[in-house]
Order: sequence, then C-alpha cells, then structure tokens
Amino acid sequence: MSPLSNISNDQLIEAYRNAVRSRTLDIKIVNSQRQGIIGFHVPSAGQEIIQVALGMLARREDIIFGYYRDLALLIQRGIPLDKIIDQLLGNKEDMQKGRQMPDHFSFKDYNFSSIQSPVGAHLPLAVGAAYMLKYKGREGIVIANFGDGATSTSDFHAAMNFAGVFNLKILFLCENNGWAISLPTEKQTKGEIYRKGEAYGIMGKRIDGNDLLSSINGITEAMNYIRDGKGPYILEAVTYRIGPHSTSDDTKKYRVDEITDGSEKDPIRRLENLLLSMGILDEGKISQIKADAKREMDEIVEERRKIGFPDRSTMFDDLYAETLWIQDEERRDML
Amino acid sequence: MSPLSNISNDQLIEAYRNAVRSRTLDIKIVNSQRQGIIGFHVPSAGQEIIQVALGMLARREDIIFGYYRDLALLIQRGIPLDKIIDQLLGNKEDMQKGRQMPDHFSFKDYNFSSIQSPVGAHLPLAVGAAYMLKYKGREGIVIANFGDGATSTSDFHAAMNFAGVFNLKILFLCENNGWAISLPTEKQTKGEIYRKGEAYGIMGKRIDGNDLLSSINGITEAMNYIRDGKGPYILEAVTYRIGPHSTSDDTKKYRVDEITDGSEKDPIRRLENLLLSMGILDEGKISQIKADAKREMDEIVEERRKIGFPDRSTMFDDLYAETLWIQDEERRDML
Amino acid sequence: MSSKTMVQSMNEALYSMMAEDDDIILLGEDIGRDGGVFRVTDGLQAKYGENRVIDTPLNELGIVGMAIGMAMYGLKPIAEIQFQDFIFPAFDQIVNQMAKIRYRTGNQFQVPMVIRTPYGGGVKGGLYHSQSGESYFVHTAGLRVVTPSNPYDAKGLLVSSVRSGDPVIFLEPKRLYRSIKMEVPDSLYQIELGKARLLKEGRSISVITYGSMVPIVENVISKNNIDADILDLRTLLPMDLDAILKSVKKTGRVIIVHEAPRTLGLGAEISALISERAIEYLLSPIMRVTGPDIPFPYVNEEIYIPDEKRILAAINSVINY
Amino acid sequence: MSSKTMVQSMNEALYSMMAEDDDIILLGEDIGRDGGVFRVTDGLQAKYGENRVIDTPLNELGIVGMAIGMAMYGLKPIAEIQFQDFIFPAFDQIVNQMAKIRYRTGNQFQVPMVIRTPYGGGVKGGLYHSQSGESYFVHTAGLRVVTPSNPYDAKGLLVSSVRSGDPVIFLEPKRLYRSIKMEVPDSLYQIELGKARLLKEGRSISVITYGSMVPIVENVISKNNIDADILDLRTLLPMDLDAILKSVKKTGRVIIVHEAPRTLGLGAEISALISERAIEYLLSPIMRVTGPDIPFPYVNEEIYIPDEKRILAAINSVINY
Ligand SMILES: Cc1ncc(C[n+]2csc(CCOP(=O)(O)OP(=O)(O)O)c2C)c(N)n1
Ligand SMILES: Cc1ncc(C[n+]2csc(CCOP(=O)(O)OP(=O)(O)O)c2C)c(N)n1
Ligand SMILES: [Mg+2]
Ligand SMILES: [Mg+2]
Repeated sequence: MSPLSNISNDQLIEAYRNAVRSRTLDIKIVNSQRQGIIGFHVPSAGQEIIQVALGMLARREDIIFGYYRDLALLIQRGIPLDKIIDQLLGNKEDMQKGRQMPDHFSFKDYNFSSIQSPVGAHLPLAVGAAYMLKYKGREGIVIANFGDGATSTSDFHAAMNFAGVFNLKILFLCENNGWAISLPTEKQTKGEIYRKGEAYGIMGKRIDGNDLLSSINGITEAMNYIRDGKGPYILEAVTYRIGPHSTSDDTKKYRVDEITDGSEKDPIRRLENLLLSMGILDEGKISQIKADAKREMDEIVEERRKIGFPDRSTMFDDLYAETLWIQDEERRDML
Repeated sequence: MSPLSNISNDQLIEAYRNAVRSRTLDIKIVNSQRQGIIGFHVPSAGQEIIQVALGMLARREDIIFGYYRDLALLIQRGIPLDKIIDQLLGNKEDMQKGRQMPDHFSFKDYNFSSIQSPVGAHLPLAVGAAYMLKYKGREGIVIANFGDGATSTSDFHAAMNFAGVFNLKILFLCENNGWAISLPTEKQTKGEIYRKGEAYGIMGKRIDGNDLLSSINGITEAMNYIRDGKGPYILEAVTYRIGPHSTSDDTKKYRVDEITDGSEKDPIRRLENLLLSMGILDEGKISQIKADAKREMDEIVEERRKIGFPDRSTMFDDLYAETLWIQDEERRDML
Repeated sequence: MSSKTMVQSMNEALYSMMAEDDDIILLGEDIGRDGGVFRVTDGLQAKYGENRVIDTPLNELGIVGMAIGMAMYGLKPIAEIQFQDFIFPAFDQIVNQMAKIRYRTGNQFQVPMVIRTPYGGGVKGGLYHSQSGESYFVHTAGLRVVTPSNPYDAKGLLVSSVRSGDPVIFLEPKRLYRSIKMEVPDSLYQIELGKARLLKEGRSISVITYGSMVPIVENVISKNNIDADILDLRTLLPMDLDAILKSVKKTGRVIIVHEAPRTLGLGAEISALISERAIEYLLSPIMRVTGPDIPFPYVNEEIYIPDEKRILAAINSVINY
Repeated sequence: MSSKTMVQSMNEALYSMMAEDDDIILLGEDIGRDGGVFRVTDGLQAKYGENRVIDTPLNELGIVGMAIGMAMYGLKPIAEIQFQDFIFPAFDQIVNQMAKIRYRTGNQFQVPMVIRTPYGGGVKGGLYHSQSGESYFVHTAGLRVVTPSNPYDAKGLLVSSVRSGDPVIFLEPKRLYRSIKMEVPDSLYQIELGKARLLKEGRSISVITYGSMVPIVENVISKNNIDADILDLRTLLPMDLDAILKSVKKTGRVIIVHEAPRTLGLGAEISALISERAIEYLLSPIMRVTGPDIPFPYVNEEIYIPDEKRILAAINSVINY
C-alpha cells in the first residue's frame, strides 16, 4: 500500500502549494526586513515539508504549540495570510496588538497556541493543555513543535517526564534542523534526539523531515499511537535550516552551506520532483503556483503595510482581568 | 574471580563497622531530635551499604558531591565524627558556623562538596568541578549522589547533558530508595533511571545498592570506565528508605513498610549474614561492634552538646570577600 | 462558623471551591496521598480523586508550566510549591510565561491560576525553608501577589485569588499556619484583592506590615499602648495605595515592617510611593524594620526576624524624631 | 589608548585577562565560533581554544551551574547569558547556589565568577529581548551587581568584577554596545566596585541613574542647562550610599532614572535609603522616572524607555516644587 494511500492528489498539490507559498513569503519577509518594513524574521526556509505534513494531519480540535520557525505550518493550518502579516508588521489589526516580535504568533481560534521567545518554555504548557483534554474527556491531541536546541532546555525535560507520568496525548515534534544558532546538533547533545524518550518511557522515532512521504508516514504512525491512548510520542524530524538563524544572524563565522535554496536537496525541490515523477504536477503548473505565490505575497504585504500601528494607549492594557491603578496611572502619566 | 578479590577482610569488617556506626548515629540523631537536642534529620537508615561501598572506592582526590542522606558515606570517607556532630548541632565548632540545617554538610578538606536543600541543584556544580579536572589535567573523578526524585529536576537534565557533551569524568550515582517523600519512584518517572543516560549518550547500569558485592562491582566497573576517559556513567543503586523522609515526616498516610530496621532484608543485616557466612565475623564480634558504636555515638553527642552556639555577630559574615556597608550596618543595628 | 487554624480554613476553602467548580484542579509535590507537607490539602485527594489532586514529579518548572497550560485552556489550577524557597526553578515560567501570556496574546489567552506556597522563617528551616521572596514577584507586572495574616483572611483571600481570573502568587506565612485559631465562617466568602485592612486606628504613627509580621506588630503596639494605625496590606501587588497614603497623611510618621531582606524588600516600594506622593505630610524619616541582607541562617534565626525590640526602637525613633 | 566601543573594550578586557590568567574560562551559547550574538567574545575561541571558550548546549541553568562548580574549584569562569531575559531558567542556581555558597559553607568555598548579560530595550526586541531585570539580583544578598554606561567603565568594571572574588552579575546595556566610542586604554585597569561616578556637578538637583539611561540623562541636563549633579551608580549592589547622600544633602532635590519597571525597581531602594537617612534635607518629593509596569512591548517601545521629555518634566516638577 502506498504510504500516501490516504492522501489525494489534490491534497498533495495543496501541500506543495503551501510549501511554496511559505517559502515565497519567507523570502518576502527577509526582503521586507532589509527594507525596514518588517523588523525581524526567523526564516523557515528548508523546514516547510515536515511542517506542511503536520498541518495536513493535525485535526481541527488538536491543539498546536508551535514555535517561531513554523511559518509553513501556520499556512497549512489555514490561518489567514493577513493575520500572519499583521503580526509580522505589528500593526493595528495584529491580534496581539503589536506587542510581540515578528514570528511570535498566537491564534487561539485556530487552536494554535502562543509562541514565546524563551526556547522550550511552551513545552510544559503543552503538557497542561494535554492534561486538560484528558481531564475533560475532550477529543484531540496536543502537538508541540520545537528545535533540536530546545531538547537541552529544562522545560523539555519537565514536559517529557510529566507527559510520561500522566500518560498524555501529546506529540513532541522536534524539527532538528542541524543548528541552534551556531551550535551544531552534535554539540548540543551526545544522545540521539528520538531516543531521548527512553528516559521518560516515551516512544520515539526519527524520520526524514525533508521528505513528504516519510513525514506523513511518521506523523501518522505517531498520531495513531497517541490517539489510541498508548502514550506520548517523540518524533525527530531531520530537516535543515537553509538560511541564517534569523535576520540578525551572520552564518559566515560558523557554517558552510550544505543545502541551498532550490538545490536538489531542498525539500521543496524534492517534493516537486516527486510530484513531477508521479505526474501529479507538470512544469507549467509549478511555474504558475510559484508565480501566484509571488503575486499573492507581494500584494498582501503591500496591502497590510498601509494599516497603522496600534494606539499607544493600548500598550497598558491586558495585564489583568481588570486594570490596576498602577497601569492606569502610568498610562495617564506617560502618554 | 571473586568480586571482592581486591577487598581485604579488614576492609570488609571496616565497611560493616562503618555501616553499623552510621546506623547507630542515625538512630541517635533521631532520638536527639525528639529530645530537642538536634533540630532535624533526614535518616539514612537503609542506604548505608551503597554509601559505604562508594566510600571504599572513592579516592582521596575524587571530589564527592553528596546529598543530604549520605551519612554513611561521610563516615566511610573518614570525616571525623566530631565535625559531623558539630554540623548537626550547629554549634560554635561547626565549620559552617551553624548556618545550615542538619545534614547539609560541606567538608572541603575531605573533597566533600557542599550540600544544599534544593533537590538536584548540586549536579550542574559537579559538572563544573569535573570540567575543572579536565581543564587542569588533574587526577581523579567527580562523584555526584542524589535520590530518585532528583532525576526529575531540571538540574539533573542540564548536568547529564553537559557531562555528555563535554565527555567528563563524572559518576552520577542515584540512590533510588523508592520514595521522594511520599511519591513512589514509579510515579516519579515512567522511564528506568539507569536508562536515562541514553538521552545523553551516557552509559548506565542498575545495581542492587543494598548488597555490598553488587555495589562494589557496579561502582568499580563504572569508575574504571570513567577513569579510562570513556565518558560519564550513571549508576542506579536500588536501595530502600527504611525510615520516614525526615524527622518532620509521617509515613502513615502513604506507606506500609516493606523493609524494617534489622529485618532480614535490611542491607546491614544482609552484610552481617554475608560476613558471618564467610567466617569473617562472628556473633561476638558483631555484638562488640554494635556496642562500641553505641558508646561512641552516645559519648560524642554528649561531648559536642556542651559546645556553645556561634556568636550572633558571625551571622553577618562571609557573604563577600570583603564585607559591604550593608551587612556591616545591619550587624551594628541588629545586635 | 467555628474556630479554625489557617491550615484548616484554607483546606476548607479548597474543599468547597472544588465542590462548586469542576475546573479547579490541584497539583504539586506530596499534596495528594500525603495531604501536603503542611497538610493544607489533607483529604482532598481522597475526596476528589487522583486526577484532580495531582501528585507531581519533583520539578517546580513542570508544576507551574503545566498549570499555566491548564489555565490557558479552561481549567483553574491551584499549584502548591512545597516551600517558597523552591519556587525559583519555576521562575522563568512565572516571569516569562504566567505573567505575560494575557498581555502578549492580546488577551486571547488568560491564565487564571494560583500558586500557593509557604514562606518565611521561624521554623528552624535554615537557608532553604525560611525565605520571604515576595519582592521577586511584586516586581513582576502581570502577577498578583497576596499574603494573608490570619485564618479568616487566608480563606477569603484564597477564594478571591482563585476567582480573580489572574495569575496569583499566594504566599502563606508558615509560622502562622497553626499558631492562630479564630472564628471562620464555614461557607465561602471573598475578601477583595488590592485592599488593605486597617486593623487598628491611631494618630501618632502608621505601621505598615503584612503576613507573618502582623501578630508581632499588633503585640508591640498593644503592649506598649502606642497610638498607631496598623495597616495589614493583605495584597502586595497591587498595594492599596489609597489606604497607605490616607494613613500616612493622618499620622505623618511611618514605619514599615517585613521579614524579607531590606534591600529592595517591599518596604522600599512603600517608602518610595510615600515620598513621591506625601512627603509634605511627613514629620520624620520613613523607617524600615526588616530582615537583614543575608541568607536566612539556621542558628540565631530569631535575630533575623524583626522582633518586638527592634520594632519598638524604630517606632520610638520615628515618634521622637 | 584608542577609540573603542563597549563591545571592543570588553572584548579587549577578556582577551588580556585571559592572557594573564589561565584560570579564566568563558562559557555560554554561541560565544565561541560565532563570537557571541553581540560579538563581545569575538576571536577569543580562535585565540584560546575550545576548552577555554566553551560553546554550551542551550540551557542557562547548566551554564550558570557549571560555572559555579568551576568557581568553587579554583577556576574563574565568566559566563554569558545571551539576553538577560533568558537568565531566569538559571535563577535558582543564582539565588540559591551562587549567592549562598560562600555563606553556607562558612567560607570554605568561594564563588569567584561573573555572569555577563546584555539587558535593556531599544533594539526592537519585544518582551523577551529588552528586559531590565536588575532588581531581581539586587534583592539577592551575596551577589554583586554591576552596570557600565560607557566603554571605559565597561572595561574597568569588568576587570574589577573578575578580580573581586565574588559572584557578579554584570549587566551590559545592549543599546550602548556600539553607539558610543571613546578613548579606552589598551592595558588592563580597574574601577573600584561600589563607587558611583559623579559625572557632572551642580547645585539644584541630584539625578541618580546608571547603565543605559546615562547618555539620555546627560543629554537632557546639558541641553537644558540644568544645574544638576548626575550620579552614575556603576555598581547597583552595593550602591554607593555615601555618594548618594552627599549629593542629596547638597541639592535637596532628587530624581532617579531607570529603564526597569517602577514597582520595586532600583529607584525604590534609592528613594527609601534617602528618606531613611536624609529626609530633613529634602526640599521636594523624590521622583522616579522609569519604565512602566508592563512587559516590554515590540511596537511603541520608545514610549517604554524614559525619554528626554519625561525626564525633563520630572526635573522641572521637582525643581519648581
Ligand atoms: C532560554 C533561551 N535561551 C537562549 C535563547 C536564544 N536563542 C534563540 S533561538 C536559539 C537556538 C534555538 O535552536 P533550536 O531549538 O534548534 O531551534 P531553531 O532556531 O534551530 O529552529 C537560541 C539559543 C532563547 N531564545 N531562549
Ligand atoms: C527543588 C526542591 N523541591 C522540593 C523540595 C522538597 N523535598 C525535599 S526532599 C524531597 C524528595 C527528594 O526525593 P529523592 O530525590 O528521591 O531523595 P530522598 O529524599 O528519597 O533520598 C522533596 C520533594 C526540595 N528540597 N527541593
Ligand atoms: Mg535547530
Ligand atoms: Mg528517594
């Protein structure tokens, strides 16, 4: 049986399209950053395929705790582009009122939780959400994404151990892109990431996160295991950070590139080749998808740029259920 | 080859004697606590054999980071009883000037580091000490003891991972006594403690910490591995907490005893039977060892009790290399 | 209504709130079968089951982080940290997550949760079972910080904390857990957060205090017949600025008493608020009577905690200034 | 002597100290090959090797804990925390270990180590790359806390911190890393810890500040020709009480300027020290000009940081009181 037997051709094309859209937007953001339109960005280039696969398989009711490099996942999840761009710009329409740096999204309506900067700190929260599902007898699972560097954090350890002890429905998905800023994964830990589950009685597996089939297979297997109540699961998706860590990062000091944008090893190119060989796509269609994506991203950034910034006084809101005298007074004094 | 081939009969008797002395002192302290002479105690009853074995095999230059339940280890390490008692009493002769709770020892001269209350927090420090050994090219290894509960701490995770990455000479020795206060080990983690090393590329093994032979064997093997520079090692010594967690703890709510003081399963009794069967000890000698220990402990506590408490003004010392105006002023104002 | 200790009144508050609201969940070390090392959660696991009164592994970061995740998704967790001294492994979760999630998500997510934890010295706990760390939390916008000083307040403040919808650090003065008994209603009631209690009225001096120091302050004042306002803050973040200023404007003299170390202890903020807003009413320096800037020692701990002598000396120096 | 930025002067300090003393070791995230995300350790790994300039895994607790262990056993580690916002995972190690080991062991062990970390806003870093957390450390007896405001001080204070024999939190105002260039000696020199610098003398008001706010304060004062004492604290724990009191007794008016949130920001302690010891000299309220009690927002960050307008308004209100 083909690993993709449950996946229609349309879904494959959609996955490809979303990967391309994500990459296109990624490049657009990097360029916008250079032009001073967007303040900062952590490119997701190279990690689109595992993210798209995850987005295909995650259900509406599943709660996703993503991290800052999950752009393709957001797109595949169906979060409207304008909401994504609004966050990147920190404009008045940004659901977070311009408070967080670019790429630190929260989309509660889409069951996409809140991204913070401190690496790994969302993982114990994901465990709490999974506990809620269990306690309330709700459908769904929790999916927590993170990088290879995050496996070193204390939060990872606490989360894995608690998840194991309480036997929660949670997928720990490590996007091992080979780097934590300048530190290569082999200096991050001497253990294998997918085997870290053994310390917690948690099942683990490594997959090729740059290959859609491997990703879909691996995630499906893990999700079935989890949905069956057999326990948490850690997937190590081997992927590759094509670009720098962020728009502030200069990779020259520490790195010679292995996979470059659009090269044969680029995961989007790999998918492209697969779909070409399967006859699902042809060169014409590919060009069109790319051109459409380019136009779409150019237009939407241009459109959202016109929106102004949040009113200054809003920066004193939302600390508490009711505002305290402290922030009220500071708002009055400072504006 | 007998597992004990490197151990002389005298050493075995000495080990037994020290286990008995430790147990005797343990009981003496608990009684002193009831009488209000000593403020608090975490009994080590049940864990003497693994500790004595470790003390036998640790070299002078090895740096030990023990934890609060390592009384027998201190005794086997050769730390003078009066210094131990002085700490328990917090008297004027206490090297720590009465500042820490009982059982929180530091004996730098004996290469026995400093014990704190926060569980596990010494483990990253042990890694730092091991790094020093490596950097300075010094002889010796670091030994870090801790309980089963400590394996859940963030400190454990950080320490194990760093030790693995830097390939340090460090023995992580978990005294798994089955409990963390009221939490049984199977609720502490769904992983096996000795296999937690796999998450960090660290070798691990489980031994019967209530059996001297198994303990000596296991520790010897681990130490050889470490001294040969093959990497860190985690040993899970299965042992048993005979008493309550501490003199403040009431076990009735959560526990029915499995091993009781002096029962056939009591590790000291097991060693006693072994030495009897080997003809190394006889009943007379045993009685004498016990009687000597009793007298010794009664006398020394009686003697050290007479020593007064540290001068009040010393409580403002030792925060910095030179005192600051803040503490100088507070000393002046408060005394 | 019956006579209860603080441990009892809080246990009762938890018991009743849980009966009313299934979303309330307790978690922490040894809180279940053992009932907590101070017995505040005694009997609750037997009543509400292991899934609602959760014995956790030994990791405070995990406890707090898991509670935050629960709170974001509809539950109302009440976490116990066994001693406040052991809350620091969770500090990043508290400062960077719990306190900031409502803000950073533009109010998409709320974090209605309480961290209960015993604080303070006087139980021969040495460096690590005696700390008064309220400053670390009061400096952190996004949190509420609450400290009761008696069994009645403990119950009412705990109920209000749970119902506030905000993340609350609830500091329990462990020295008072069983040392005071008083009449406490059996039913649930609330005490408004952010409001101090004027527990004695006077004209010559304002003594501002809270938590573990309240009974000692009351003692000094009554023993020595001092004509003082005694203000028990009850909530440390936000403080009751109006009550503080009102009292100070009346008396013109003020001392602040707390057990935490002086440097950047809460007294610093109180003093600063006063000299920003009411300095013209002051007749003498604002004095702080506090723990010293040293770790809490095991021996001589009675010197650490402000005692009647030191408090009285400060009062006299201010009154006779 | 040549013109250097703060990044350069600190890099030079590290370079030279390491050349003199083999026991000095650097550790942190991305400090080796990459030279640190702000390049403060640039080139040092190439010079001193991987064993002395250590790229660590991503765990701040591990970094600080390992450094403590090194320091207890004879080394002099200098740890970098990539942003001060990320120091909290190590907070337990800092508060309960680093600050307390000398004390709890009765001086058997010392912890000569420095944690360097960039702090403060103004670089579009949002909630998690902008924090000014000095209060969390200043409240912790056993630590020293140091903050330079220019390249010269940065070098001298860093050298003194490393040589102090004590655990030091060294807060580097990241906004000033490259924005100021000044003449800095090439050789090593020290600046005494605990001593403030009076960087301008005047008679009408004392402006007390430190770190990132110093250039802004200087600007306001000089632009507006204000006859002010400007005190750059340099060391936040212990503060230079004598210098503060001397200035305040002279001018009788004081404002305190810092970027950290107001509530229990350092200004609170300064204010309290003054009204404890010199209230009779005061001619007007003690005002604080600080960041607000909110997380540091990404957009509108310029409102967060005290600006010339707010500082001037406070000065005027105090002078014209
Ligand atoms: C607790 C914490 N420490 C340090 C940082 C700085 N930092 C940001 S991203 C990063 C590397 C993360 O690597 P990884 O988890 O592999 O994710 P990736 O960026 O490679 O996707 C570091 C060190 C941080 N954000 N949080
Ligand atoms: C960080 C921290 N959290 C909680 C405590 C309270 N506490 C003291 S000992 C203990 C259990 C430790 O269990 P384990 O590590 O198995 O050691 P054992 O006492 O069984 O020898 C707990 C929870 C503490 N000391 N430190
Ligand atoms: Mg990575
Ligand atoms: Mg145990």
